Amino acid sequence: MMYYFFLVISIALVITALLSIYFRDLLAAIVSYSVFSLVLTVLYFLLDAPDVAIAEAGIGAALTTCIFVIAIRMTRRREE
Amino acid sequence: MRLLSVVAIVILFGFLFVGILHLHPVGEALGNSEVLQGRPELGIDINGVSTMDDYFLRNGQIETKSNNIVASVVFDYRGFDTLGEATVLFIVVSSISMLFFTFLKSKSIVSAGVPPAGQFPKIESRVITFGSFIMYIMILSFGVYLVVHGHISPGGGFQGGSVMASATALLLISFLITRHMQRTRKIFSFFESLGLTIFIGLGFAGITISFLYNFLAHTSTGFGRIIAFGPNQGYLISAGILPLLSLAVGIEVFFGLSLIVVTLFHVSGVKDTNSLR
Amino acid sequence: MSAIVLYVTFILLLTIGIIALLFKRNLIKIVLAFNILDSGINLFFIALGYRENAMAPIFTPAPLDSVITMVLPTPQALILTNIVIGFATTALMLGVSVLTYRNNNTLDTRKLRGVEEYD
Amino acid sequence: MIKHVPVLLVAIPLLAAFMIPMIGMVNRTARTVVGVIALVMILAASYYIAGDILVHGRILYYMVGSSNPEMLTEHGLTFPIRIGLKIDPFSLFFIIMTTTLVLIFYVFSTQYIEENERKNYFTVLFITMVAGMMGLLVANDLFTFFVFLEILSISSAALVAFRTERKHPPYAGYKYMFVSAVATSFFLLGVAFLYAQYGSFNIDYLKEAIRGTLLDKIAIVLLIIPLAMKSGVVPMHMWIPDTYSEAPAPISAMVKLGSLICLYGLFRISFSFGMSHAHVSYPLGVLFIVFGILSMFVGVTQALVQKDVKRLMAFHAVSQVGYMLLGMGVGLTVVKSGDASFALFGKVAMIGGLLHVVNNALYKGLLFLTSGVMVRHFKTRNLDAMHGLAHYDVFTTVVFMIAALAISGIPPFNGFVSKIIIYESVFQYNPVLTLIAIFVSILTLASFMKVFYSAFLGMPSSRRPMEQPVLVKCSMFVLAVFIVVIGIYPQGILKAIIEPAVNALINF
Repeated sequence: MMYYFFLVISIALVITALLSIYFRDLLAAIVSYSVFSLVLTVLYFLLDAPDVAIAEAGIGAALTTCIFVIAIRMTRRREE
Repeated sequence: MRLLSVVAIVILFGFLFVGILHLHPVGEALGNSEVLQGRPELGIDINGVSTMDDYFLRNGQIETKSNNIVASVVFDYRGFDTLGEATVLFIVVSSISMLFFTFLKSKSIVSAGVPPAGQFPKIESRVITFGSFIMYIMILSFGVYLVVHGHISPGGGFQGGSVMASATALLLISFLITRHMQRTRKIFSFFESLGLTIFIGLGFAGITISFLYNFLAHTSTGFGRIIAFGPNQGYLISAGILPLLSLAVGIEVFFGLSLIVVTLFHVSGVKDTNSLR
Repeated sequence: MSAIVLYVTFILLLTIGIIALLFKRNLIKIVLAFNILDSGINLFFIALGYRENAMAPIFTPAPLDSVITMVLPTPQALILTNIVIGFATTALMLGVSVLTYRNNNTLDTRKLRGVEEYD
Repeated sequence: MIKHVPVLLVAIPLLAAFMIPMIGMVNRTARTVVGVIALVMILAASYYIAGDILVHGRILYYMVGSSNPEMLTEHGLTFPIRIGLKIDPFSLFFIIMTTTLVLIFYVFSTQYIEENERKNYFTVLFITMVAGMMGLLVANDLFTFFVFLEILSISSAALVAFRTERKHPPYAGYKYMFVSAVATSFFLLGVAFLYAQYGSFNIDYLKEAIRGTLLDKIAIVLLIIPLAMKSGVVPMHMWIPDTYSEAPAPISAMVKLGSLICLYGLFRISFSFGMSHAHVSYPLGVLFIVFGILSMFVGVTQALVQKDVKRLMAFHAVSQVGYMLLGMGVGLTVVKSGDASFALFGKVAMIGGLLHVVNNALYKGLLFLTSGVMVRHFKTRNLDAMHGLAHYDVFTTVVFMIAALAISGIPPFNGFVSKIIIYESVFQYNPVLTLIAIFVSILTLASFMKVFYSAFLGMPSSRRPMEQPVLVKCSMFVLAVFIVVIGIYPQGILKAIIEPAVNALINF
């Protein structure tokens, strides 16, 4: 049972990671990274690591996205 | 050069692939991990304990009087790493302040994101402001809960601090603190140093025995209250210096992370007077 | 047992991260790739300490059986540390890349390379 | 109190760093003085324990947070459960070197870096960098090692980008941080592989437990390559020229010191985990020798063609690391061979390699400091635009000559001693390696002749001479004195510190 959960989540992780590398629009890439982080949070929760899941949700999904968006605002949005 | 990198990647990939084939299968970690309950005497029991983690699971609750073994590893057994990690955050806050020094001293504001001092921002909407304020209070209280109950339930200084700091980002969206940026930074910076000083002060408090020694856990009242072994509800006042360390780290992480976000946001709205261009 | 899919995911994330680190030209994209690599390593650590049919290493919600099994606590503690360190690294790298953009008006490593000036 | 010294070496700089922002708001002189006090305290502490460790052969263990911190294991267990710190003669050698040099560089920077509000942050990061170095040197636990490696790299990266108003420093800082971040990530991966098998992070415990399997070898490679990357060994040296040339002069010297400390980690880990099995130690030694030869050769040939004085010195830093790796590598190849070759020349090679570490730290630090003075005087880093400094500034000329002759291995100075030890011992292992080393040394001399000729000789420029501040002069003078003293009387340091250090490395 758990195995299928892991499989589905792993596929989602790899897809979101690939998307965040693939997008040339940096904002889209970062939104994709945010989704990646959220999926990772779910995986941590399933792996019985609630402490890590909370930290990943707070830092990975929220704050990292936030500072990336600020950095893009100060530079340029598209990758040349 | 490109060929070289491809070769390096392939070699690394092969290395790791061989590595995981030789590792233990997922789900069968080292040690026997079984926590026996109903032991009559509350002493350290090392029967059948073969690894560090077994020891933590078997005796962590008795030794540190905390129900959350992760918290007792973070703050007690490996407290020195936690000090180093809090230092990393402190270093980054100092670095960001140093790197954007000329921006932070600048008075001229160019972006629409940050309104000039004393004026209301153009895109301020009462719904956004009010809604995010309500959300801010809720997230903040959740974060405080996580910090305070770190030794009983999932949570602790880092987790609570990062949840609270994500609330700060909400305030930035609603322009609630952008008008008082300089003052905000000063206050945040003060509290960040305070949290770190409390942490290292607690470390030095036990120096007669050893640095970061959990001296409160070895009394039998107050923070050293004896808790039952095995599943129990736990007490808020227990676990020795763990809740205090957790609080200190919570303060440090909350204000440190917020300071990074606030500084970067502030910098993104001002024009640098010392710019090359 | 068949949960080796977690190790495979770790390798895939690591490879994606390294390939992007080496072949992407945008400074901010490189930071993003580093984050993915770091997440892969975090996942690996947590997977190392995982046990099937065990519970989180917290006694408060534990069942009142005579014997309970728990996942390993140390990897979780270490990963907590590593997540914060990763965020710190990210913040610093973004800070210097913003300054690089301010000084050179580009984020492209090809254009940044080979500038030789003696100031 | 002596038993708490390992943790105090880290905790005192950290406490000072946490207090400096608050003190700096009130009084700037007080902030500088607090930094000096912290550095002097760790210097005193390191000399305080030196006698006990070197003379009586005592090894200091410290388990942080334990009720009996000197006991390795608690409650009758066979493995340690807390974070272990340890000072043995090998780490003491590096600790004494670091605490001494760091104080000198700090004194230099107090008057070299212009005084403004930004210097508060500079001081904070300088002190945390010292804390990171001390943490690396005392750590006996792989994860603690990782955390302090991060502290060292993050604070160095920020300081490399210190002059943000110029064009290149932010990008140099980015490069350094990129390399450090990748290196530390892979280091953590290596730690994960070891933890998965043995369930511990303690280096001493892992040394006993390690079996030399395939997985162990992968883990050792994953631990060693990142540290080699951080110490600037040749295939991974791309960050060196930018970092060293864009950083302010005292920070270049500090980053150089940090890379030497990563070299310490490299030696500590390879000798701990590789020594147990001959089929691990021999390939590691060969790897070191290959890295060493490559570093020497590539570094010096790149340095010859540079016109930027700081880039030139950066490439020489790469080339000098090669000598240390060569000496230690020859020792590591023969240490488990079972015949008399180790007693014959292997140990001597290791002594030469370690002596070269301290010599290199001294003259390389001095060269970076003098290059800072030169760049400040001429307002350029281009060698073609510099001339005639000898007419104005006799002091700088003399200390530069001392350092340049020392790095080229000319007799009365310290570089000669360590190089001759390495040449003689390596010659018995393989004469070709010695020939390459001597050739590299000649090229080094040629390259420094070029610098001396173009910057110090020639017509004096029309600029008015700039008098150096007194503390700048003092710190350079002390370094020069160390170079001359070690060059004239090397037996003292060899007998007192380096031989116990090598013995500790082999036997511990």
